[in-house]
Amino acid sequence: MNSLVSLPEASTHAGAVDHIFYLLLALSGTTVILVFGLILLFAVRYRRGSKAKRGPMPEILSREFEIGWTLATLLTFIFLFWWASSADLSSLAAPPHALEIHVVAKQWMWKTQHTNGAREINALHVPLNRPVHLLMSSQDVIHSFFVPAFRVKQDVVPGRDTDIWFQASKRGTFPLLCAEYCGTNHSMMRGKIVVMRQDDYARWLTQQPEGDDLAHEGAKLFVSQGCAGCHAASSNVHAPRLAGLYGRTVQLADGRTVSASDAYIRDSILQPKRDVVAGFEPIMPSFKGLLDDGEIQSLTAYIRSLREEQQND
Amino acid sequence: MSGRGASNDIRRLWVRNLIIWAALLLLLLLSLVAAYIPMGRITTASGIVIAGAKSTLVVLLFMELSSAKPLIRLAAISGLVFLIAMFALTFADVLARP
Amino acid sequence: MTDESALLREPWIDFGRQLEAGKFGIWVFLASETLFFGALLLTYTVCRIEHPDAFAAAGRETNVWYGTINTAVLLTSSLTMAVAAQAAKESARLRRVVLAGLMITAMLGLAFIVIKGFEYKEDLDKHLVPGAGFALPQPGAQLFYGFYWLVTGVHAIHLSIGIALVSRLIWVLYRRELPAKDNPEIEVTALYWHLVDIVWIFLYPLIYLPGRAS
Amino acid sequence: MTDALLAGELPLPPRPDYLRHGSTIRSWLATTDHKRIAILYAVTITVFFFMGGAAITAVRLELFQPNGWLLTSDTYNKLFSFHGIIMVWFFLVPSIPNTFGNFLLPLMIGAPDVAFPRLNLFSWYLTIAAGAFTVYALVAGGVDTGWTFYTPYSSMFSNTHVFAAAAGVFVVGFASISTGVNFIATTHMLRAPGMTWFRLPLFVWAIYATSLIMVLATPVLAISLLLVIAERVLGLPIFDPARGGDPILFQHLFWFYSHPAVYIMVLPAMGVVSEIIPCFARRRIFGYDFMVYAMLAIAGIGFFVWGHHMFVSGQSALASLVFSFLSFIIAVPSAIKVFNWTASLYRGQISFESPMLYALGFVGLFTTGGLSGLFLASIPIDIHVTDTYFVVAHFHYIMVGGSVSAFFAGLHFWWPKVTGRLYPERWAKFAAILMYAGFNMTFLPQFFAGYLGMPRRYHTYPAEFQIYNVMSSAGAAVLALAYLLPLGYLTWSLFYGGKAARNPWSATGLEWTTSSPPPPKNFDRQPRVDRAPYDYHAEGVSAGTAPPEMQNARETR
Repeated sequence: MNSLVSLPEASTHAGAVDHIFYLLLALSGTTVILVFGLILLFAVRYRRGSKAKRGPMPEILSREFEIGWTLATLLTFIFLFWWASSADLSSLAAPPHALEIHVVAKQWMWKTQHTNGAREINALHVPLNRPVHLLMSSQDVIHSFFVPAFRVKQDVVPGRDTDIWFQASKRGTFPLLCAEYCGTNHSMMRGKIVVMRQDDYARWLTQQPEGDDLAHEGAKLFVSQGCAGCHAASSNVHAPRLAGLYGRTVQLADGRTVSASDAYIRDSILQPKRDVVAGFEPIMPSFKGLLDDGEIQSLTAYIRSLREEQQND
Repeated sequence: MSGRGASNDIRRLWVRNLIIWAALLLLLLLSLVAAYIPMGRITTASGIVIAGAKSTLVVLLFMELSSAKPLIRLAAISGLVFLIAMFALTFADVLARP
Repeated sequence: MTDESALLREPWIDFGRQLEAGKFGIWVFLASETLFFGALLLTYTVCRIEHPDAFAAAGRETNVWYGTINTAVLLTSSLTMAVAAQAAKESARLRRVVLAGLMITAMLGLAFIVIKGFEYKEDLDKHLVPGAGFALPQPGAQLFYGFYWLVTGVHAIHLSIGIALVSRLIWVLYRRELPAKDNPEIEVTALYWHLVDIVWIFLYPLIYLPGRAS
Repeated sequence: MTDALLAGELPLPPRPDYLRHGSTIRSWLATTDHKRIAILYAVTITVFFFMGGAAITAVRLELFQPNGWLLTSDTYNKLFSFHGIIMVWFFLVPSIPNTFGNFLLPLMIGAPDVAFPRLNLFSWYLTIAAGAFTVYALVAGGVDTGWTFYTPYSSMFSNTHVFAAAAGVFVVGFASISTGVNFIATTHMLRAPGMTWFRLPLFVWAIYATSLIMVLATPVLAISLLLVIAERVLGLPIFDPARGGDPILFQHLFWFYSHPAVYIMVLPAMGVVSEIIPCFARRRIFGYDFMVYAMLAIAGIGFFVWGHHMFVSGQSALASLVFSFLSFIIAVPSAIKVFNWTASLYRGQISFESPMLYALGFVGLFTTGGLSGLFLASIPIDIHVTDTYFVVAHFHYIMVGGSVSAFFAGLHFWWPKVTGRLYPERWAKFAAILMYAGFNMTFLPQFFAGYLGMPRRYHTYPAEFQIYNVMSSAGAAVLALAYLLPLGYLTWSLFYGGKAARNPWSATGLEWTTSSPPPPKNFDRQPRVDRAPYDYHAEGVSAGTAPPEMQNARETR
């Protein structure tokens, strides 16, 4: 796996991070040499009783020096901030056509699910050179999705969705670790990321046991959980239609507007009274406790798929 | 003589503080009434602003900060400054979450 | 002079300095208390931002009359406390005013706690304790009541400490163990009492007034 | 004796010093003498230090092997949690402020005691009560949340004694606040005539800045733990995601205290080192006023950087940017201090007694630790190395390399003043060098392991990290020996050490103008101050070896 002294740069992001890292390393190294060198030099040269010149102090040696190195460090640090942050900002949002994979963390395993429904435990197969967008949620405590070779890490927080994206640039198997302390078997919450060529990945996907894809699973839940009773086009109940909803701006009863994102849909399922759509009564019951995170993800995927049908029409 | 002086002192003391007290009760009533007037966010804000006004009265006059030494004022303000920082920086997260 | 020597404590040699240090010390402590309660208010604010409607619905369930009366009670206790503290500084002749002011203050503090007790009783009857069997459907409402119980509880503890401090002062002054004139303990206790009052002044609109207008 | 004669004083009739002023147990447990309270604290934190040390010894032993050969996961988790809780709140936070701060603050400003002596004693009793809670948590079966008590794990999932541990930390917080109030009032109100703000020794400034943080940050910690306790005991839902609570809010509250707490631990260390370096270099401190402003800046800005602990928590990008910027800014005053200590050596007459060795060790380790902090301030790097051993190494460099080294520096520097005894210098030098070596052996490998991706708080770990862990554990053994040595020779010196003179190091502070150990009220005559500290040589020239000008104008010059 890893060698003892270097870590593979297996994502497009890793190179950028390492650049900053090496610059910081060089800068810190220089400072360490400077400070330690001066201390050693002074310690030897000005040891008590040595013959080195003492005498009057040079005038320059005080305020000018202080202001000089204060400004120098300040400017250096502001530059570092600017450089590191711009690298961070440029990689903040996932590219629009990234491959979406769902991740559910629980004590003490990683469950992943691909768009076609293929599921894995403590493992994740991803294609090479294609952006992968992970939508993550936790069923219990805070975990953290950490792939050192990709230089990515993101906490997975119960009660909300977090996401992360990367583009693998090297084939191979890389460790996946939980980095946020999560209880007894925290250190066993490990897995592997397998990066495959794109055609291999496609082949691998088809070989997986036939699971329903998320949207189909969601469609089943939509009926079995009774959502269709109100939200289906044929229903008599006055409830918002969901076709074409995803990504649209929604006008709410209290005058606010929200964008129909994953988070909004999740909230609407769990806390329907929070964002009531304008023109509708707050009659929907909460599904909190009735649906687990995986099922919510499936429902969300189904609602998202309704957008695409709309567009295809 | 001294008894008379004392009763004068007492009256002055009470009158001065009763005025502040009356203002406080008036503000209390005002915030109660304002809470029932639907003005959206302004209703919420009015409650907080009136609470701020009331506590300013208490701090400045009952706690005599208005006549206190600068050092005491500094101590009083320091808590407020760091409180504001705590709110502001937490809001930088909470209000800017996607 | 004798008053001052009775009140002088180690390590001070100058009474004026001791007085000033006590006052400064309690103000520094009050700054600390500001952040103590401030952190609770931050918790409340963040939760309210995340669940505005649930907080309105939950706020409507509180009993605004208990809240308002209690606010008035505490404001009045601040008045009597201020009078007592100012009288103590004014002149040694006003010792009786100091004593009376402190007694009314302690009584009003007790009255607050008794009223609060009735309110708690009502809240219990209305099943407003977070957990199983909670009265309101919105999850955010449980947050509101979580905050309500915690912050009123912490405030009541502060107030009880205040009442104990005032009662002790009354005892000491009544038995003339210490003079009232310029007694630093009176001023320090008064400042603490006012802070507890201020905390309640802010809690009042946050607990009792949300959701009244809709 | 010669010392007193040199200072031109008549030999006074012997009078009991503060140690011999009373010998009953009551005279210690009910004392309001700041010096005795300092001793009470010293004994207490020494016990806690070795308790926390014992816990981590078991952890390091376990990590020799990657597959958990010695302990169960639960035991492992409880041990590192106990180590963290004890070391942070019961050793590092009270270490320098409550021992040296208590002992020296009144002495250095020329006061007979702190402003509120009874409050001072009360604070010690609170610490003891809090320690009892926390140790009870261990004895009853332990707590496994880590010292960070993150929700919802601590509030809903952990089945261990979170209540007792959190209650202990809650209570010790109030001890911290009362100490802070006391020190702030003391510094403002009890300075000797002529002791203006800019004549204060830097140690006093450091304690003052630390006290500000204690007073203003600790209450927020109290609230965050109170909320956890309320959730566990009363079932309140503040951090419960299922009931709309926000677990991230806990992290905001917790780090609002716990980041400034790092400065509670390191500012006093900076103060100690700023006393020692001028003394052994026989030089005025370089840029005194900049040192003061730097400490105040660290204390102030320290409140605004907590979010750099939360870059991967899901906090908003805006908040991350703000916190990253401020974290870089706070590195500036730290850099100023390092440069100034270094510059203070220039043209000195440097001698290398053990306090100086420890102090120079502090500068080296603090510099290394501080620079590794730059990596954690920049968001992309932090995302990679946070929650790994890189962070573990970083904060141990600051808090153990820095603060503990400075604690030992101060311990040796003021030992003659506190106990009136001299310790064996050769042993002390050996321990100082051993500590520096052992420390680097322990924690330098952890930077590598962390960068390569070894997460912290791992009971078992991927086998490729074993080499680093073995190095680390071996270093820890050396470090443990270096910590045990002073316990031995300092105890020895209490009984067999030579008698210390009033000013064995020829230092300038007021504490050196009274006898060793000092009398109960510190000074026989009220000191008067007419000059700045560190007056080791005349203005405008470099170091001399002649006796310096003391800060006390009552000393005959």
